[in-house]
Amino acid sequence: MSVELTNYVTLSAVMFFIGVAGVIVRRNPLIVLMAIELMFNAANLALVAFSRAWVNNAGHIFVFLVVTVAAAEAAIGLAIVVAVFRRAKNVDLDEVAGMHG
Amino acid sequence: MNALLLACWLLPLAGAIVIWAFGPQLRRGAGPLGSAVVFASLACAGSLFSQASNETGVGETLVTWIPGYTFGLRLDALSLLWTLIITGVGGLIHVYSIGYMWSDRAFARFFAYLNFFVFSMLTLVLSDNVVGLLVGWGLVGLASYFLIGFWFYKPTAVAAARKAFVINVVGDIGIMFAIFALFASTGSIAYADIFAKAGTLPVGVLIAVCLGLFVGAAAKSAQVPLHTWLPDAMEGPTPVSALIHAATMVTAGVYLIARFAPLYNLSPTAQSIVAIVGGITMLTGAVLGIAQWDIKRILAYSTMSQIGYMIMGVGVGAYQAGVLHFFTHAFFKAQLFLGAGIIIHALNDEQDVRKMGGLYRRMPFAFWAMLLGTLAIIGFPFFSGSYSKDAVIYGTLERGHGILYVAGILTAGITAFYMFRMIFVVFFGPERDDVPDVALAIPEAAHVAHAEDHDAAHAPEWLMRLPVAILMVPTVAAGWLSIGGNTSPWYRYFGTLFGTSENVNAPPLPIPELASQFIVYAVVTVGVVIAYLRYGTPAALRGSVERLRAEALAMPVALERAFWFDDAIAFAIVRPAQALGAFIGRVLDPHVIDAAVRDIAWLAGALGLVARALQNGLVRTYAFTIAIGAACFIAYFAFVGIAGR
Amino acid sequence: MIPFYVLAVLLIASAVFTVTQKSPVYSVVGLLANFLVLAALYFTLNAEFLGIIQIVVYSGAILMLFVFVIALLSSGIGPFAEGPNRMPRVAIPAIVTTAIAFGFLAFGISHVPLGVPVPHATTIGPVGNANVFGSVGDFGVALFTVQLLPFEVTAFILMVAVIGVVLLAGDAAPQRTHGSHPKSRLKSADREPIVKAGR
Amino acid sequence: MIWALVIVPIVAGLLCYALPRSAENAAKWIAVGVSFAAFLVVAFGYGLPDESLRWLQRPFAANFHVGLNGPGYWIVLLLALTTGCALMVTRLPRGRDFVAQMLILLGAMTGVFVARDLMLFALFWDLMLIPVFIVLVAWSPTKSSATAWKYLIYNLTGGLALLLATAAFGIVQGTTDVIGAAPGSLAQISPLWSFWIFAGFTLAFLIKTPVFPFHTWAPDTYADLPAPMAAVVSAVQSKAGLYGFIVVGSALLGGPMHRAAAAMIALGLISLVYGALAALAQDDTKRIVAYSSLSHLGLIVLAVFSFDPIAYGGAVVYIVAHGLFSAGLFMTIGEVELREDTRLLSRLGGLGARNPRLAGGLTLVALAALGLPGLCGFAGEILILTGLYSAGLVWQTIVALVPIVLAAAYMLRLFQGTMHGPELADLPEREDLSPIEFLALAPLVVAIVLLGVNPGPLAASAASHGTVANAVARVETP
Repeated sequence: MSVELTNYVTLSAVMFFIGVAGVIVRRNPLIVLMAIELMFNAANLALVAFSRAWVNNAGHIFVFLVVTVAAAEAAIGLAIVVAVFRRAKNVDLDEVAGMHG
Repeated sequence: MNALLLACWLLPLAGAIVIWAFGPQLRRGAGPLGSAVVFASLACAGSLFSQASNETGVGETLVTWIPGYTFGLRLDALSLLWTLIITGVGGLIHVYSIGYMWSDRAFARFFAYLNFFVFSMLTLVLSDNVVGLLVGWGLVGLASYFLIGFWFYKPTAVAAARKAFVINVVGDIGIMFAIFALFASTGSIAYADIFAKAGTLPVGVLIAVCLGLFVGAAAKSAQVPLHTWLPDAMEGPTPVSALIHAATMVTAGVYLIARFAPLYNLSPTAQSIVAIVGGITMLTGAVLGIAQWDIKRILAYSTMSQIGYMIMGVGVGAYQAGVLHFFTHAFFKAQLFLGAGIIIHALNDEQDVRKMGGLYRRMPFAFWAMLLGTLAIIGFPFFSGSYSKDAVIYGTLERGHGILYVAGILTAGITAFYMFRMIFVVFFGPERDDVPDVALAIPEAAHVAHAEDHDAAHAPEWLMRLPVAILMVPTVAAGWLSIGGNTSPWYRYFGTLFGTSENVNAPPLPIPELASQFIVYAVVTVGVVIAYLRYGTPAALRGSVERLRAEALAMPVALERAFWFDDAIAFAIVRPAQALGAFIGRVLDPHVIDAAVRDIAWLAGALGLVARALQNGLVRTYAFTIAIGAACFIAYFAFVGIAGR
Repeated sequence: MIPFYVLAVLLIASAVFTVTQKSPVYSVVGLLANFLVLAALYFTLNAEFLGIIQIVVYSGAILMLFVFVIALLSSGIGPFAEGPNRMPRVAIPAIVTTAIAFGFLAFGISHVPLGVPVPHATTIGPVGNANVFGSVGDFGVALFTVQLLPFEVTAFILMVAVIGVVLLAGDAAPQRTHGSHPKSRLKSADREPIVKAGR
Repeated sequence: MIWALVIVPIVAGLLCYALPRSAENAAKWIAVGVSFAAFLVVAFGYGLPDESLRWLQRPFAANFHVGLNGPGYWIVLLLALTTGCALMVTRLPRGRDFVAQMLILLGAMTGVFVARDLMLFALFWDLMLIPVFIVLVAWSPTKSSATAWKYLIYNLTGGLALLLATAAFGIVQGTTDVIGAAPGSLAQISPLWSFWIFAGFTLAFLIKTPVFPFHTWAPDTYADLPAPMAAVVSAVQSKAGLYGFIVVGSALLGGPMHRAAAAMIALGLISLVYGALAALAQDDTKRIVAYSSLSHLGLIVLAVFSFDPIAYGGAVVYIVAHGLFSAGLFMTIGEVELREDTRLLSRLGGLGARNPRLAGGLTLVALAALGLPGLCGFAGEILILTGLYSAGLVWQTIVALVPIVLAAAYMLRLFQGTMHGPELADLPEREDLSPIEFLALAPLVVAIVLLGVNPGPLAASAASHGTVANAVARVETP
């Protein structure tokens, strides 16, 4: 019995939803950002697994792009956290509700 | 243009408009003016007598609505007869009204209405088509409405007027239905076209048309069960009762059926229904006449009963007999009402016969007028009523309606009884006008006085007596026209206008006409004798107060409630309609249909609230929303992916 | 087969550890572990270049950025109270939703044949060989020939990110140096570290 | 000249605002003059040549095209007459502003009935909502704008459907300049498109008429509108939907119109009976009239969907007739309300003794409304029902006869309840109609009688117009 693509994809899904739960539940913006990184990486895992299964390196290129975007996202996200903290002296996400409708 | 015909038709309308517009200026001049135009109209009709007294008569086309919907006038033998009665008797009643309404505040308005009524009635009978007839039909209903509700400050009068109008509209829609069926089958509304194509109509259409027309006739002519407005209509002034609710308008149903004789002749089924309803009405009216205390209501029920005779007569196909009864009835019933009006007027609007009594000495003229009318209505030999009534009764037998024949004879007996009961109670015995109401078991508020409208001035007495005196002549003699059977002037006047009914060749008759007449006389005599024994003997007259009180208290409920017709109509139709209307107007519309729309608006608002709750600015909420959306996508593709294979 | 399951358990455990820790520092440690395990998984999938990238970019650069920010925010300027986490109100629906979504996804995954079994790392070629699937050479050729446009777009994205960060983080400097606004000065009692170790 | 009929009242209405606020009477008489001038122009202007200006070329051709003929002619005539009469009896606070809104309404509604281009029709359709909305807000007796919003939302929903359907029609057909176009000059529309286009038009027309179950805005609106405007709105604005059915539905979309006939006849019958029953139980006199309108207009819906030439003639007669008597009813009820400060039947009674002229006016218009033979209501009713029966709709005809009895009952209740019975002591004693108010009613009364005696020319002109022949022809070759 060998490892099948299904196993990789399922693993990816589990990790992705752990990230989702983290984003929704946590109030610390740093941890929320980390959960987002988890989701990125879950997606990457699935891409790599598909790429390997069908022997096509387009998936690798895609992962490369995702990594880049993730880096950019982390940089901007953290910059926002810092900026919000400067303004509000607080970075509890439940207290930051400036976008409410 | 036939100027005489137009003048005959339009003069009363002109009178009505002038009197209505210039009433305040005319003051009492409205009475003579109104009477004059009606007599002028009579003169016009009379001068056309020789031209018009045949089947084709004289005609005039007036306006065209659409092809086939052309309106015009036609004066032929049948409409001429009605025209003469309307303008002749109507004119006399106009004169009488001058005296009767002399002291009323709205004297001029009354004559405007009366003239308008005459115009409407002429429209009805002069029209050469069904829609014109319906126009007249509706307008006389309106005139009747105005005149019943003439004293519009009396709630009872207002209610009676409304009832009369609404029931008459029921009749109108019956005629309307007949018009639609006729127009759809013949492409025209003119009598001439319709009768020309009568033979080609399918049986179903024929019956539908005849019954539709009869619904109209029944409503207008107070046939069971649409009769309940007629007794209430006595809320109007007495001349109105005489003119509209006795002599002319209520007999329009007879005119309608006689006019459509060519159709009815082709449909024995419809004829039988008409005759049976007429018979039931005849008997019902007579029985209810026994139980009335209001002198005008006694006469109203007798009218209903007599119209039952007429309808029965034209229903079985004895058109000449039925129309003859209309002819004689117009005189003697007008006579009776006008006589009653004299009494009512003299007693300051007292109408309850229990409060009268002994008036023979005070008012001999009224007594003789009433007595002649009564003898005529009960069919006393050689009085006008006897000829027409015998002809109707024998006509039923001739055409094979044995049960109706017996009912007719029975009704004649009952009529004799209650009419003489009235005569004895009103004119003989002690005067009871100062006996307290309680002693006679008269309920309170049974009569509403309207003395406020009378000022001290009284009209000269001859104004009211003259028309009655003139009416006495035809009351006695009108029936003589039919002496001689099929060769009499009456029968020759109509010629073959009514065509021939299929029932004419009925089986041989069990008894000859003369024998039948004697049977009727015998039954009538029995009725008179019973009335005498109950009300007219010296002993009965002496104890009349106690006797009337006991009778009033012992009156059977069925008679007192007039066989519950009013209650049944209220229970079955009026109240459900009102309840449904209230339900729709106050519950269904505002709280269901409107609410459904409001719920849509509320739903939009609620959705907005939900959406707004999501827009709370918390990252977590947005993330959650995205997660839910993603979950939905995932679910969709998970299932589609499976279903797609 | 066995290495896959070991790595999978480690991956999930480190991910759960990351999102459940109260202190961001612990979370960073959990995330580091997660990334390393993921890199190992990439190696098993013949994606050696990506495994390296994973370690260098994520573990080396991005996690460092997180640590710097944690240090910056907890350097005593203001409170960064964690506070009660309102777990019962949010966690249950969130976890239910994610569980349902995961259920659907797993349902879909299990019902769709995803094709071939994934061969073991050694079946195609040895690690490090150029022009073999997943190798640096293979990757580089693809990146600079067929996929050149996405590569350039990546550069553009990074540039935008740099500009954005500068704009976002650079504006408050004068306010801090002057300190003219009385409210902007905080009492020392308010000064708490953002990271409360040991909680 | 036809454009002047549209523009002059609107401009005059706007200019009224330039008058000083206190110049109520001046504004009123200017407006009366404008209305009757418009009436005279229309009366002598039958068949004036059409006037057209290019408007749009893409995505479809649309023109500022107006004409004065066909059924629209009679409605415009009615509109000018009722507006003039209603303005004469106007006595309201802030009279200048009200008169201005009435004039704008006159212009906008004229536009609806003279438009020969569907796009223009839709434009005026929405324009005529605005004055009513403003009046409902500003002269609301309850100081609440709920009714105004209800009116606007209902009618704008219809207006939107109308606009979409018009646009779709234009795209499919290439032009919207089609009202009154000769039969056969238009391309066939595919059934799917024609269904949706017809559905859009129908929604708009049903709401505007109104027909059950889209009618609930109408009683509220009529009850809250000041009597003069209620008279005009009920007399003419409610006819826009029926007019639309005749000139747009029958003439242009015969196929779907014919397929929808059974459902529409059912709705018409329900409206007919429903309105009559609801009118039986109302206490508010204006609401009685509003529900009676629902009933009467249901009858016209029946006529339109029977596709019978006689019924079409009857429909046009009844459209005008209903305009005359409903305007008369609202005006007389308004007079009663002005005098007695109430319009509830339970608080009214016995006014006839002191107000014979008012009683006479109310009686006559009520009689016309209940279909008294010889007056205009009867003429329309009997032509419609004759056509209905001739078209083979026998049972529908029988059902449609019943509300005639109900109409007698509720109309008698209306005018007996106000005019008859004992005089009530707690009602203020005001004077009878002034000569001017009497004069304002007189043209309506004369028209009611004339139309009742001889509707022939009107019915004939309606029948001779292209739309009717068109509609009937289309049915024969579906």
